[in-house]
Amino acid sequence: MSILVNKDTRVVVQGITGGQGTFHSARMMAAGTNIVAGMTPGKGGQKAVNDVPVFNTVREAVEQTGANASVIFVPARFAADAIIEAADAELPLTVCLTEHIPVMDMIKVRNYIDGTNTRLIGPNCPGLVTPGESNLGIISNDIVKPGPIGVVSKSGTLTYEVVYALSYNGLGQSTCVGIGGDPVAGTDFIDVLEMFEADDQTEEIILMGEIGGNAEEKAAEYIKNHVSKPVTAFIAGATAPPGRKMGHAGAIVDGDSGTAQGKQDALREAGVRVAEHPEQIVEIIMANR
Amino acid sequence: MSILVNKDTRVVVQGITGGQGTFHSARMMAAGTNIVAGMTPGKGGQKAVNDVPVFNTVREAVEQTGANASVIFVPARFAADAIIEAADAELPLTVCLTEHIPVMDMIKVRNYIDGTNTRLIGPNCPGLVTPGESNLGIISNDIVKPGPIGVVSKSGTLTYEVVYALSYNGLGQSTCVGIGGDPVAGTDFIDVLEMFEADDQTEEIILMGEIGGNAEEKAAEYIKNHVSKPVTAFIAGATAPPGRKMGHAGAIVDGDSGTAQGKQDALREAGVRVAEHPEQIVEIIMANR
Amino acid sequence: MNLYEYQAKRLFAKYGIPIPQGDVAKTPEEAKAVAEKLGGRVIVKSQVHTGGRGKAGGVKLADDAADAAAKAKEILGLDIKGHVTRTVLIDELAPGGIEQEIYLAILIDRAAKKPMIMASYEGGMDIEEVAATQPEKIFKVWVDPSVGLKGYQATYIASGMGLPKELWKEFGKLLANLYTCFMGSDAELAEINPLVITGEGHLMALDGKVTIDDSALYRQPELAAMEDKEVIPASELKAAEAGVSFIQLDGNIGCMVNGAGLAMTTMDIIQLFGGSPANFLDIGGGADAAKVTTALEIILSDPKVKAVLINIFGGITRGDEVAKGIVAALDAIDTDVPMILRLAGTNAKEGLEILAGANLPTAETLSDAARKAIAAAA
Amino acid sequence: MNLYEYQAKRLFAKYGIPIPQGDVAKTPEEAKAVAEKLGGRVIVKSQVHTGGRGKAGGVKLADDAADAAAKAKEILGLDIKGHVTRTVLIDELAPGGIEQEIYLAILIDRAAKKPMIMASYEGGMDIEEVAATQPEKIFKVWVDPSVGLKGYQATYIASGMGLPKELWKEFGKLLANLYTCFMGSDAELAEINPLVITGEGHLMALDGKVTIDDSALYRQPELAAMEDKEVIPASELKAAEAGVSFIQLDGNIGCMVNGAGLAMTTMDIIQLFGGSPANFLDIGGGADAAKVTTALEIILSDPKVKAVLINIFGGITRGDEVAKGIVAALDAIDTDVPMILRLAGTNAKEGLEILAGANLPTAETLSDAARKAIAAAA
Repeated sequence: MSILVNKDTRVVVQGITGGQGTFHSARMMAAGTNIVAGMTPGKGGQKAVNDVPVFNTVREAVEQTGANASVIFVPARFAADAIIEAADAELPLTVCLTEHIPVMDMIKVRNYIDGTNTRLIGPNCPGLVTPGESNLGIISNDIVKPGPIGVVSKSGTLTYEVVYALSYNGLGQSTCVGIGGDPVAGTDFIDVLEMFEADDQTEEIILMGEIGGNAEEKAAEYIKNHVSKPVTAFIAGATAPPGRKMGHAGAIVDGDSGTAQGKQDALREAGVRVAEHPEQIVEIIMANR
Repeated sequence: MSILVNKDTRVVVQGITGGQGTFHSARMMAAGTNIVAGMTPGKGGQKAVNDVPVFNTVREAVEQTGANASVIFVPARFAADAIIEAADAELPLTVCLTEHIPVMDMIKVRNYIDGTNTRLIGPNCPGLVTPGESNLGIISNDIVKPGPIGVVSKSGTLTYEVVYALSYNGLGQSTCVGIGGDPVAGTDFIDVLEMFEADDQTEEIILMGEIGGNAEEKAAEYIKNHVSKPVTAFIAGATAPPGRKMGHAGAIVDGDSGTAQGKQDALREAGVRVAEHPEQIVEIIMANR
Repeated sequence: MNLYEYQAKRLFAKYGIPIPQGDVAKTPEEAKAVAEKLGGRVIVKSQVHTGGRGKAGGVKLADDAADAAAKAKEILGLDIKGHVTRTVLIDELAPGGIEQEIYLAILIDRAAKKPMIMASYEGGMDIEEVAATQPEKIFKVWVDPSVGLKGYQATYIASGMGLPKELWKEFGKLLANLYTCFMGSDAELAEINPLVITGEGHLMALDGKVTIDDSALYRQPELAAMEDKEVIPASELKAAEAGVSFIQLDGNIGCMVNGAGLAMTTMDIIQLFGGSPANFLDIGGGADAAKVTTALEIILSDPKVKAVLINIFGGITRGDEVAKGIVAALDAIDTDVPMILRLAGTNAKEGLEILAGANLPTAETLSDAARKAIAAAA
Repeated sequence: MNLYEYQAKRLFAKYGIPIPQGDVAKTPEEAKAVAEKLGGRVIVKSQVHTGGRGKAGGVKLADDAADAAAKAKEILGLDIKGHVTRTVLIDELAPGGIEQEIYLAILIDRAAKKPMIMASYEGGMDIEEVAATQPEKIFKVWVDPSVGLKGYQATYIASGMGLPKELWKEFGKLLANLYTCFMGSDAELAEINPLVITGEGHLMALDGKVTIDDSALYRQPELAAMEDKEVIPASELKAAEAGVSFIQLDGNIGCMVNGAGLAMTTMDIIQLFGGSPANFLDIGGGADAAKVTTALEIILSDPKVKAVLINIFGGITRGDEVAKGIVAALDAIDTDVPMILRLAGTNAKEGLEILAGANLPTAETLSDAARKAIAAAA
C-alpha cells in the first residue's frame, strides 16, 4: 500500500495549459501518474500536453473522466478559488503547489473545505509522491524509490535532499508528502502521521519541520499517544534570524514556543529520534534497522 | 431517560429581562426548569425574575454558572446573532423561539453551527419539554405528563392540541420537541427520530408535519430504514391554499413534492400509521397499545 | 413580497444588469407618451402579480405610439386570474431582435440550505416542461454564501448550456451582478426569463421576477416601499394591521383559530367532514376581546360565510379568559351568522361554562365542532 | 510589510477610529510648523520599524513649537536598534489627559486559523509582562470571517476588562471599525497600544502598528505604495528585484542555496560545525548564470564575507546545467573570496565533474561543504 495516492489515482491538472502546468504534467506522466484531464477555463475541448483532454471546469472533468484528485498550478491570486472549485467538484484529494496565497484567502478556503470531504495538500508545497505509482507535484521522480519509509515535510528542497540520501542508501519510500510551510495549510503533520501509522507498507517515518508555529509540538504530542512506528525528525532554522515580530501581539501569543530547541525537545520527549543535521537522518535510520 | 433535556439541564435565558423573557422564565421555573442565569447585554450584575443572576454575555454566564443550554427570547433582528453567541459559548443546546428571522440569516447561522457541537432547536418553535424534568420554551406545563410517547412537531398549537389529548387519555410523553416550521431550522425530524429511537423511555413516536418542503418525505425514508418503534403521524394543510409560487423556479425545483397527499403516502409506505385528523392520533395509539 | 416586473427590472438595472428601455403607464395617454419617447415598435405588458399574462392577452406588441395607446387601453383593466391590471410596462424591443432565449434564476434551495442558480438554454414560456422532460438541460450550481459566487460556477453554466465563448465574460459579470442583487435585496427568488442574446450580440433581461423575504423587509425599506397596497384585499390589510394572519378562500365556513398549524388543521377537518372553509385565520398569541372582534369583522365581511367556527387552544392564555373575550366580542357585533365555539387546553372547562352561560353553542372536540359548523352552514 | 505608526494611524482614521491630530516632519522646521498648527504641548515620535523607541529616546514631549523643533532635532537621525530616524510624527496630546490605557489588537491566530482579538485594561509598555504573569487580564475572542465580528464579542471584552458601561457602544463601534480595517487591508496585525480613555471621556488610538500580508499586497496598491524603500538595504532591494530571497546576517560565510528549508539547514549546519553564516539566500527555482551572478554580487557586497558556500540541489534543474551556470557566473565576477560548491540530486556527478574541470573546490555532502567553508573562512 501507500498513502493518499497510488496507481489508481485519476488526476486532473488545474491550469494545465500554463507554462508550469504543461511542463510538470509531462514530468508527472513520465513518472507514471495517470493524468486523465486538464482544466483551463475557456480552453475546454482542446488537447493539452500528451493529448490530455482539457475541460472548462473541474466539475466537467470529473463528470466526464472520473478524475478523483487534482494538482493545482495556477497563480496565487486564482489559487484559492481553484482549491474551492476542486472541493466543490467533490474531489477527495487536491494538491496545491502555488505559493504566496494571501493568508486570509487560505483561512476562508480552510473553513470551506473543512465542511467537505476533500483533503488539501499544501499550498506552497512540492506535492506528494508514492514512488513507482503516482507523483502529484514537482518532487523529482529520479530521486525517489519504492520502499518502507514514510516522509512528511514542510520544506521542499530539504525533502529532496533527504529523499535523495535515502534512495542513495537503498532506503525506499512508501509515500513522500510535502505539506508546505504556510501558516494555514490543508494538511498538518498529524493528518499524515495518522495515515502512515495505519499504512502497512510504511515501517518508519521521517518528519521534517521548521521553526515557527507549533505544528511540530502538536505532532510530538500526537506521536507520543498514537504512533507506534519509529519516527526520526529534523527541524530546520535553528540559526534563522527571528522573523518579523508581530508587535506585542506576537510575543503575547507565541511566548517562547516555535523555536527549534523547543520543537526538538518536544519531539525527543515523545521518543522521536532527532537529527542535528539532515545527513544524520539517514545515519540514524541505517544504524537502527 | 428522555431526550435533549432533563433535570440536570442548566439553562441560561437569552433576553431574560425583556417582557417575553421575564414572563416565560417564571413559567419555566415554575415547571421545574433549572434556570441558572439570564443574559442581557448591559444588564450584567442585575437580578432578573426570581433572583436569577443576569450576565452581559452568554460566555460569562457559562463561565460563572456552568449553564449547558439556552432559550432565546430576543427579537428577530437580533436572534441570528443570539444563536451564534450560544454556539460560540459552546452550549450543547440552544432553543430559539423567535419567529420571522430572515432566511438568509438562518442559512448563515446553520452554516456556522454545523461546524460546532451546538444543537439548535427552532427557530419559530414552541421549544421542548421533558415532562416533570425540564421545560425549555412555551409549551404549557399544565398539559404535559411524563410517559412513554415521544412527540416531534413542526407546529406549535397543533402540538398543544395533541399533547393535551394524550395526557387527557393517560398517555404521557417522554419528550415533546417543537422543531418549528421555518424553511431553514436547526433540527430536522430525522435528528429527533434518531434520538427517540435510542431513548429507553420512548416506546412510540408521534410525528406532526405540514405541507411544503420535503422534510416529511425524508423522515419517512429514515423511519423505513432506522426506526423500529411505532410511529403515528399527522400532516396539516391538506386544504391549505397553494402558497406563493416562486415563479417558474418553484415549479422546477419542487415538482409535485410537498403536498399533504405525497407526504401521507410516503409515511404510509414507510409503515407509519397516518391519522386523517389530530383526534385520530390518540385513537390509533390507544387502539394499538 | 413579490415585485412587479418593472420593479424587478429597475432593481436589476441598479445592479448593472442590462434591461430594455421603457417605462410604466397607468393610462393609454401615458402609454402613448412612453412609446413616443422610445420610438419604433414597443411591447405593452400588464403588470400583475400572476403568471400566464401572455395567454390572457396581457402582453401585446404595438407598431407605434398610437398603437401602444390602443394596446394599453385593451390591457388596462384586464383581469388575469383575479388580478386586475392597473399598470402597464412599455418596453423597447430587444435591439436587433432575439437570437436566443435563456432561463436564469437564483433562489433559495431549502433542502440544500443555500442559494441555488438554475439556467437553461431552453428559456421562455416552456421552461417548466423542459425541467420535467429534459432535466439535463437545466444547469444548477449552489452558492455557499460564506465564500460567495465563484467564477468557475458561471463558467460551468455557460459551458454546459453552450453559450458562445465570446459571451462568457459578459454572462459571468451579469450572473455576479444578479447574485449581488439577490443577496443585497434579501430575495428568495430573482428570475430572468427570458434572458436573451440580442441581435446585436449582447445579453439583456427581457422579463424579471423578484420575491423578497417578508421577514427581511425591515432592513429593505426601499423594497418594502414598492408594495402595491391597492391590490391587497381590504380584509387582508385590516388583518395585517391587527397582527392577524388571514387568507381569503372560497368556502362558507369562517374559521378563527390560534396558531397556523391548528388553523390549517381546522380547515382540513372541515373539508374532511364535507364542509368548505371560507378562510385561513390565525389570531396569534392571546385572544382578547378587541382581537376577537377585529377577526370576526374580517370573517363576516365575506357575504359567503354561513357559519363561523372559533377554535382556541388555551395554553398560556387560559380558556376562561379566552371565553370572556369571545363573549365580549359577540356582544359588540351584530350578526345572525351562527357561531360554533370550541375551547381546549388549560381551563377549557371553565371557559366552556362561561360560553354556555352566554347561550353560545359549544363543542368539546375539534371533530364535533367541525360537524356542528357544517350543519349550521348547510 | 510593516506600516509606520503615522501610516497605521492614518489608516485607522480612514476607518473611523479616532486618532490625535498631528502630522509628520522630516526636519526641525517642519516639526515646528506642525506644532504651531496644533498649538499647545505636543509629542514628538520617531517613525521607525522597531519597538523600544521610548527607552531609546525616540519619543519626547515638547512644550511649544520651538521646543518641538528642538526635540525633533534630537530625534531625527537617531539610530534605534539599527533603524535610523528619518521622520518624526508630531501629535497633539490626548484631550483632557489620559484616564486609562487599554491594549487592543487583532491578529491572525495561526493555530485557530481565525482572526483573534486581544484586549486588556493593562495597556501600555508592560503588556507583554501582563500577558506572561496575569494572563487572565488579557481577554481574547476569535472571529469567524464567514459571519464576521459580532456585537456580543465586543460586549464580552468590554464587560470582562471593566470598561465603564457608557463607553461600551463607542468601544463596540471602534472595534467593529478596527476589524473592518484589518480585513479590508489584508492585515496580519492591527494593534493599538495604548488605546486611551481621554480626560474628556472618549476613546482614542494614541499609537498604532499594522502589518500587511505581503502575499496580498498585489490587491492593496495604496498600502503597497506606503513602503519606505529608502530604509531597505540596497542588497535586499536588488535581491527582491532578481526574485531572490535574501536576509543579511552577521557572520562571515556567504550562503547561496535553492529552497528556503535547505537554505536554513545550510546555515544551521555551518553554525553546528562552529562557523557563522553571513546571510540567508534562497535563489529559488532554476540556477542560471544570470541569477547566480546576481546572487554572488549581493553576497560579495558584504565585506565581512570570507568564504561562500553554494549548495544547490538538482531536482527539476539538472546538476550539470547548474554547474555550467556557476562556472559562467564565476568567470564573470572578479573576486578572490574562496567558493565551496556542493551539488546533489539529479546529475550531481556530472555537475561536480564540470566544476572540478574548472578547478573549483567541491564537496559531496553538506557537512563536508560546511567544514570546508569554515576552514576557508578562518
